[in-house]
Amino acid sequence: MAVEAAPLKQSMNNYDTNELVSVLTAKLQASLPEPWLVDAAKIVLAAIALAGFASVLAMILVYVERKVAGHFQQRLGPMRVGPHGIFQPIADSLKLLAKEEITPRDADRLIYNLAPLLTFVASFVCMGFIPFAPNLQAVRFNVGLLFVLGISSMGVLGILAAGWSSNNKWSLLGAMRAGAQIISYELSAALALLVGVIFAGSLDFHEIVKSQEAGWWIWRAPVVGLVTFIIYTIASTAECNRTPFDIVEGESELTAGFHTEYSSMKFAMFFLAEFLNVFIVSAISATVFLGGWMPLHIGNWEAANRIFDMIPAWIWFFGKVSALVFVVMWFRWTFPRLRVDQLMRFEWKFLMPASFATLAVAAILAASQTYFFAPERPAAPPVAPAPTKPPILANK
Amino acid sequence: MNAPVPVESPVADTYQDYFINMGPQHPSTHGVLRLVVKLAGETVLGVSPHMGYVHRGIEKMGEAQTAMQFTHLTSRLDYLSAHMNNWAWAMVVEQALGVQVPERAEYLRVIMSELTRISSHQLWWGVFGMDLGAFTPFLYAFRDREKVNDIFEKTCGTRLTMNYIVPGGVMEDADADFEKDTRAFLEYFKPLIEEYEQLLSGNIIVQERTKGVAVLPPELAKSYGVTGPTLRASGVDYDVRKNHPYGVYPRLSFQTALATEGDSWARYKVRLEEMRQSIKIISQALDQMPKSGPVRAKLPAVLRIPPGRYLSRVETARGELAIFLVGDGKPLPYRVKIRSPNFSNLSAFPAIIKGWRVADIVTAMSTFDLVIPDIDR
Amino acid sequence: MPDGGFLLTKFNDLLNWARANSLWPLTFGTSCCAIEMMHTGASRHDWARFGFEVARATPRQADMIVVAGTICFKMATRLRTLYLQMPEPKWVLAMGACAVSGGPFYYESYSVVKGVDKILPVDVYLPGCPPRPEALLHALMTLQDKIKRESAFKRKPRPLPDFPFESLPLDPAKDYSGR
Amino acid sequence: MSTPTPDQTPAPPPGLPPELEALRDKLAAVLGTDAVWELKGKLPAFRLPAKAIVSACKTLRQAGFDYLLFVTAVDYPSENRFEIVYVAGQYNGPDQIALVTDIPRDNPAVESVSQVWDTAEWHEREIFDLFGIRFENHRDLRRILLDDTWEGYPLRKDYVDKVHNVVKRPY
Repeated sequence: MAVEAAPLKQSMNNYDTNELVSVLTAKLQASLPEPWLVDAAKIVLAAIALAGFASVLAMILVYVERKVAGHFQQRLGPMRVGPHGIFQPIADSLKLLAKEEITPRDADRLIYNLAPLLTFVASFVCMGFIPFAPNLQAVRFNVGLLFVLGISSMGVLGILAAGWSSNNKWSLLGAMRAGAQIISYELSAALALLVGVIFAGSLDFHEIVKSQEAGWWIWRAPVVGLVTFIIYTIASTAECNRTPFDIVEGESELTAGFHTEYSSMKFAMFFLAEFLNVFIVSAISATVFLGGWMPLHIGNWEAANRIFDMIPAWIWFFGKVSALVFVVMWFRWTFPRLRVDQLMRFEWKFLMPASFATLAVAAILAASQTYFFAPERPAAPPVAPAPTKPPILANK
Repeated sequence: MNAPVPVESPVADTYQDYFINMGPQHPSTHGVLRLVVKLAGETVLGVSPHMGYVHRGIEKMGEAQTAMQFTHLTSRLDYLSAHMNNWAWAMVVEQALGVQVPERAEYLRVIMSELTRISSHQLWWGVFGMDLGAFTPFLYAFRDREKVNDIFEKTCGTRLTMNYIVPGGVMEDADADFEKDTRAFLEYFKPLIEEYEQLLSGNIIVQERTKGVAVLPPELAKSYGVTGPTLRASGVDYDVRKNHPYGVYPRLSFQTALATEGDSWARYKVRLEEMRQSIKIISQALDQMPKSGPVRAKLPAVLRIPPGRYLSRVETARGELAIFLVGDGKPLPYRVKIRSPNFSNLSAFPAIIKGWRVADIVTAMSTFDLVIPDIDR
Repeated sequence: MPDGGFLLTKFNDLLNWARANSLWPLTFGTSCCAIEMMHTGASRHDWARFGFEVARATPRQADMIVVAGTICFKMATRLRTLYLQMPEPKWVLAMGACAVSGGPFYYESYSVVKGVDKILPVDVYLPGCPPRPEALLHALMTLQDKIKRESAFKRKPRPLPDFPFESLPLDPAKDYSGR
Repeated sequence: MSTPTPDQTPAPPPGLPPELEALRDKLAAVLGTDAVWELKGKLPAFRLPAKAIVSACKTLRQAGFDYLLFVTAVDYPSENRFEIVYVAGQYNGPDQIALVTDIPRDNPAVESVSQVWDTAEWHEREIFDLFGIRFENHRDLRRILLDDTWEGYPLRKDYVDKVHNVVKRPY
């Protein structure tokens, strides 16, 4: 689990976070005697950094959601709380912190308190796997994608536990709906990601991004890339309960779905977990289909690639993710809600066959290497040799 | 594709059914109506509405207030069609006293009522979108509703509970630029209905959730005394403005919006069509209105209601409102009975929702467009 | 800074500032005033600017109840349970003449509670039938000032006025069906 | 029907306007002998004994009056009687007619017409709730508007409410 720098070509781009990590490890080695202490310190540091980043990110997403919703609906979002309402999320979370904790009398106390943790931890752990920049990645796992899929389906347990344990008919209905919906949409989401993996050739996020060096999968794989991207967007919106699939906490039907009985801090955890899910899902989609932090390279057209390299990698990453998050928010404020049985029918009768079909086509394409800028045909060794490029002079 | 689950299907008895309270405080009951729903899993086995949470005893108060004082209570009955309620009360008192209302007042009454009908359907359309889960239509509808409120505010002084139509005519003459504003609003709002169509009707999810849901057969509707757009969506051509013409409606030409399927989608379409018809009525009324003239008939200081029974029937945005007045010669009415459209419309609701799902209760009820204080009086 | 000096010294002020600026109303409208409340939530008089935007449907996550409309005896007991279900720092805004004193139904009506303060401890009274959206915004701002003035920690829950109509339990012996 | 005809003075008119004349003859033939025509005020009505109500309503329904506006009761404490008014209209015709019947005030009970029109079920429940008039073989006669634990029937003229502080108007 140690954060270490993979030997990357210098030419990838010149804003490399390599030095940052090596300087840090050097300083730690100097101060701490045993090597395992160094690793422990690094893990703790990484965890703190991620925790801070996650909560700040959730607050930003809450603020952006309310502002976007406001402007969609021809009204200004929060304005009075700071310049342009910037401190609104701070006020919200502080208030939620100071609220009275209520546990319903005959709720199943243990599970009732455990449930929000479950959902929050599930989405928080996935944060660790997302490659923000060439080596700014908390955990580099060679089966990263599979692990993330496993963890994110853990979130359902939290919702089911919350709904069932809070002894309220509305939340029970919401929880049962959540269980059915997320498990079935998990299926087509996984199939869609599988297509990305077939082209990239590896489950590790880092490899997936590196394999898109010659171009992003979305347009490199002829038609299949785009279709899978669409399927994945639909399935992922359903997975994190966003309209048009938010039957889990449909405000107008079940008063507040599974978190009807949750008050202050516990409700805040559900609230933040939902927004983190949105971020994670769009991050995975960006990584697999839009080439995570990989600048837009068009095959071997050097001039363009060189210009795109100027922008640092993490800006690329956050640009793509915020675009996808905006699309998910866009869904929320335009679409009404589907009914439970229509939602299930849509998934089982339409989305799953579609994703199987794209998977088959993708397998054929990948096997026969017929996608744009595929590595040269004779070179069929497993590891495609990286196209040679003249070394870029250090920071010109 | 949208067929209700046959209630007696084996699914029903494998689940043990349980009761759920769409209680007095529920986001989609638009007020304080409690629906005790018997569920088998998600399928509805039966609904029994419980009312009276906002029963204010208006009929009892009617026996203690003179004819002029009671006007302000009628506009608080169905506050989304305030003008029409006032008109019903004014008409019953005029019928009792045999008073002739001046020409200009009649036209003002028609224009005000049709404007209220448009604003009521706007609010219904916004809240219908919100019940389906899309929040944006709610704000679009209220942006346009503000424009109608501005017109009302200039002439009647208030935005919602107008006491403008009083026995004998109309309280005050219309505002100086009333005509200009109304025409401007008509021009502004005519293309917007197309935008409403695109925003919600064109949406496949809306169609999927409303087509074929909670069908109200015409025979059942007639037997339950359903009136208004809900009835016209089931194919029965009954509109008080046509069947029992009152005011200057015979001089205005308009069609009643009709549909035949009788499901939520038909009710949705009928109301949008009614908005277009109201625009036509207003523009005609504005042209034919005499530019000046008295707006109120001379009335004696104390209105003694002659003994006997009187009945007035008006088409509000939700159906037919009839006020039954029994007088005994004294200034205070002896008995006032208000036949509210929502009361009968709601009575037909439990019969048509069997076999559908929880989400369909919300959709069907918002296409019934209920206003709860009108049910409880 | 628009909200009067952002650098709050004591933590008490900070907490009050946070509570004031993110009051989440419980959607509770019985009659005409509910329409005016919706108008306040809509685009022209937008209350999301003040941070009230998230209107929660469950009492558990709401901070304040805007009692908009007439409260009858049958509804009074339900309203009381709603109030009791809300987590502690909670406020009540009586909107409209009906909630303040029974309004037009003060005389001659047998089933209207003459004012919500007979059921709940009310913080801000807002007269008007129905009050204009600007008036509601003004009332909400006065509620915010009230929150900013009170001390965040020494805040005791307000006592409930005694209301004799705890909904009397239906005694099984009596046959209500009138058959 | 509801625009006031000019010659209609409140006192019982010597000659009926033509359309009321036609309505009266048509319905008198249909309803049979015990229906007495009565026109107090503007709403034409037929007075019937209590037990003939259900059969009269059935014949009315066949005669095309398929729309029952409402059922209501008027309390006359001085004459110790309740007057129950059924107003029926047509969905595709202009006519409207009221059927009126009297029942004693001490234990008021009358046959329910909810078999003829379903809408009568809720209207009769409301009358039972506010007046205390019982309707025989009604599907489920219980209070509709008031709380189940409410004593007394508010809409009666002699209703005195000590529990809920009813404030009388000072003037």
